[in-house]
Amino acid sequence: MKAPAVRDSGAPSLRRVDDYFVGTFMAMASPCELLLDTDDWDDARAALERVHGEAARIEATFSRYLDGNVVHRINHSAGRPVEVDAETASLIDYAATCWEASGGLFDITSGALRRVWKFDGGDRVPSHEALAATLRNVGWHRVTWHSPVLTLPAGMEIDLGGIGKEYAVDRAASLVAAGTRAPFLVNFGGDLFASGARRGGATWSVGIDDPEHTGAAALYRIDFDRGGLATSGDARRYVMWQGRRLGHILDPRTGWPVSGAPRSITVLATTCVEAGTLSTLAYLQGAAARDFLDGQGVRFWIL
Amino acid sequence: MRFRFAIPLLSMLAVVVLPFALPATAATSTQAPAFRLPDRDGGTVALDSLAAKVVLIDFWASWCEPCRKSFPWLSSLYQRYGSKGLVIVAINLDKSREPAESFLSKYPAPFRVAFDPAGKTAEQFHVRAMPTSFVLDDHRTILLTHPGFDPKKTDAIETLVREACEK
Amino acid sequence: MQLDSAPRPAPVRARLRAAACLLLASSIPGARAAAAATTQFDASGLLYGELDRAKVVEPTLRVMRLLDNGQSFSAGLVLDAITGASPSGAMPTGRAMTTTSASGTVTNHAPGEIPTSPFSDFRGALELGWHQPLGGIVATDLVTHYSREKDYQSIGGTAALSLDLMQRLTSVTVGGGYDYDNVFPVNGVPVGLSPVVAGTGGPPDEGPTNASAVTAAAATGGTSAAVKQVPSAVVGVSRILTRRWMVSLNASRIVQRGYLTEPYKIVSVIDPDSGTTVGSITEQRPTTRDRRDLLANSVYHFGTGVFYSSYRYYWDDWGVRSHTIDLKYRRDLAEETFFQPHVRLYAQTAADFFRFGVVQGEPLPTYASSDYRLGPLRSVTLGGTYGFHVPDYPGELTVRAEYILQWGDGHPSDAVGVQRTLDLMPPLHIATVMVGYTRTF
Amino acid sequence: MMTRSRVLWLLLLTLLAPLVGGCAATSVKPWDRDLLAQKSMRFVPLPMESAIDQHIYFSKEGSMGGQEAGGGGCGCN
Repeated sequence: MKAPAVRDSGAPSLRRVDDYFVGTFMAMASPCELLLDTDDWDDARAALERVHGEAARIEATFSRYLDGNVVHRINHSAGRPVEVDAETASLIDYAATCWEASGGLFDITSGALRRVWKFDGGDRVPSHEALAATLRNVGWHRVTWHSPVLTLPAGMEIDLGGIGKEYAVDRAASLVAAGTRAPFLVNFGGDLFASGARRGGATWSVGIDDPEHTGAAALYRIDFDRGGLATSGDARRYVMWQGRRLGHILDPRTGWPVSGAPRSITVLATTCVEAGTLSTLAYLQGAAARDFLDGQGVRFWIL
Repeated sequence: MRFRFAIPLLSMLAVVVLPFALPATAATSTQAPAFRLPDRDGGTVALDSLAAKVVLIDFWASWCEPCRKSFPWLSSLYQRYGSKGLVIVAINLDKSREPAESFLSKYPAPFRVAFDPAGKTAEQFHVRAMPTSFVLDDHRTILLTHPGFDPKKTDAIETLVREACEK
Repeated sequence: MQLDSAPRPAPVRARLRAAACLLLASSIPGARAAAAATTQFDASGLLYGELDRAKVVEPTLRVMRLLDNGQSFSAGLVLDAITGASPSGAMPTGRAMTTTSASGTVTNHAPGEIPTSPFSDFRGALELGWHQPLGGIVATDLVTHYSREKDYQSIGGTAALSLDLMQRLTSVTVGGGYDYDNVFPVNGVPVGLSPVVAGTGGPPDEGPTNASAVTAAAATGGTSAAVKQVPSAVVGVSRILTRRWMVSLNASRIVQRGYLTEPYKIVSVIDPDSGTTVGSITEQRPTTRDRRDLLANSVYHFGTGVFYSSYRYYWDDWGVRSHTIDLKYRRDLAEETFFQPHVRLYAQTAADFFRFGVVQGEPLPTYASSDYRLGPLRSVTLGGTYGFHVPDYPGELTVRAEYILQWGDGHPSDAVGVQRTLDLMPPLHIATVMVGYTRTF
Repeated sequence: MMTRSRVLWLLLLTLLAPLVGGCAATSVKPWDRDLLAQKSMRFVPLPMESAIDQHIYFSKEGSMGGQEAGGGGCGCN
């Protein structure tokens, strides 16, 4: 699992498609786009600048691949308390609530397990001893959190990747909404937020691509006008073990990828952050994912 | 030319003003009426099943202008005391669900939201202005009634909530 | 209390949505800061045209700043550019004729046409307003205005106190106003009922003047300006009757004192036998006018639209009585657009001293005016407003088009000679188009 | 003249009393004011239009008065 290539800092590009604008750029190692249903070029240019700026800011602030940001400071605090800013504190508060609500399944300290797993499609799995040693550095219950001061025991690390991208989508969406009345859709690598029905009243239509990457057209289309959409699954990062395909989402209590989990889960909720957490929690239920989502009163699609 | 016009005018005014100028009597501290109302997720919110040291009930509606100012404050109050025993129930009095949901998408509500389109609960609580919030202690007695939303009064409410949470 | 089945444990989603909301609300500065103060900007433009008479272009700008403690300040600017012809008061006669207006302008007219004299004027008016709520139920409104045109200046103000009662179901408003106006006619203040002789001069921009017009100022007795003072009072009660219906009753009284005559209007002198005009004299009106009106207003919400209806009864001590019925129905269409048709019916009786002319040789009355606006006037207005909003552009736009027809009883019983065959108050067709733009930010 | 306006004022008073006092004091609850809160539910919903109308009719007819006290301020009538 190598760090992403040199971050592509190319300027975002804006083009006209039918009767709306599409702005695209690279961020958070994913293709990002903004669809804005307006005829006003300046409006679209301004909105794209805001979305690109916010995506870059959040990536720089919370990506654990970059040195010098707050996550880096936390992960190299060697047990000393670290005071964090308000935005990081609210993200950690959110993660703590998710940990409690999921009975420990959703855990931002499970990042340490990445040291022993390589999800490159190969068949290597960690030895029992290596896994046991790593698990001693995993578990939110080991962390002391009295906002805004976080104390991480030495050897542990946090990864806000599970929330960061969806959070960036919602943040970018609110900045666009503040600047224009036009309906829009923000899409960061499959995590989306749509602000409302298009001008003619039509809904946004999103294709869920085939996790097998056979290049077939989108497996199915989701039509929705307002809300956050997020997908969890082993679409791109997985290992093949004893003929079974294991996704990159790990159960922090066992250290193993979740067993019996469906290929991919997509959830529609009020915000992208909520949709992302629900789809991750559903994935962590493994085979019980469908029952879990049935009880949440949200639209979802399971492959 | 004297204003002969003025005499009938003043008498008309008297007819209107006098009988109604007496201020309503302040409500004595009473027990809050129980309620069970539908919430946003198909479940229900019942006053007596709320495990909380202090409950803040806020009656609001999507068309009420001051409610737009009170929601951000209610969110920040909940953010500070939600984990210390404060439960906020925002009872919506819109006639239908749609305007309320579009309000909630613009003004986020991290606290509980319940719906009372017929206004039965508002009637039982003798709500006189929109919005009106009530602070209840753990025995559900009304400690404070705050008709309308006056930013100057929020500190008094916050201290009351903090004391109730620390009890 | 019978315990019903334990309610289903709140699904994880409810807690997640709340937590996600908290995360997004707390970190987005925009969502947290409630809008402290709002500013509303209003602009409108009026195009007003009378069939072959006056044309008016009136742009208006208004800015209102609302502070969060309920106080608001407003400033408004109205500009009027008026050109065209205004009826001088002279009577039509059977043959082509020339008339000289009190300001000395001579114009020629086809037979039977209402004689008018050309004029142009430019007026600017500035208005400042201040609204101050005192506690929950009382509020005060102060408005001052200054307006100036070529021959008229007005400065004044109004103050009103409003009181909300019975949980704001009833509100009472009491107000008063005072205006101090200066009138400085182009050629000085004409002496009332004095003969108007064709003049040579005439105000520079008064339009083409024919040869041999004698300035009428000579007959003015030398006063160049006059004063008009207007105290006024209003009291109103409004009441919310049901969830859909509110009504109000307002009574106002306006007392005008000072120079109330129209300096440029004249009264024709009629030959007792032929009925043709043989000359003209300046008009003369009383120096006080005590004007009162009662206005009943109702607003009813039908769910898909709102019905506005009002009736006004006006009366004054000049003998003018009028009824006004105004009906509007605002039909809400798709998203933030509406159409509002409008009908207005108006009828007034003539002032006691209104007359179509004075017969030569008869003793002059103390007051006389042929200004058709003091005559037996009827008018109907038909119009509609369309309100809409341009996508991607903030603010609301309204476009209104209206047609006003004015007519009157132009066949008085005491008409003389040829006048009996003419309609002394022929109909007047007026069209107005108004565009309005409102934006709050 | 005097008796006539006196009669008018008596009529006004009798008309007003039931309007204000008679109806049930709290027939419209605070939460029933959703329609009343709309911008269109005002006696003067489009102030710019009515200001212009007042000016037009003040200068084209013999009457005046209505919504606001005072007015006038132009040599047009």
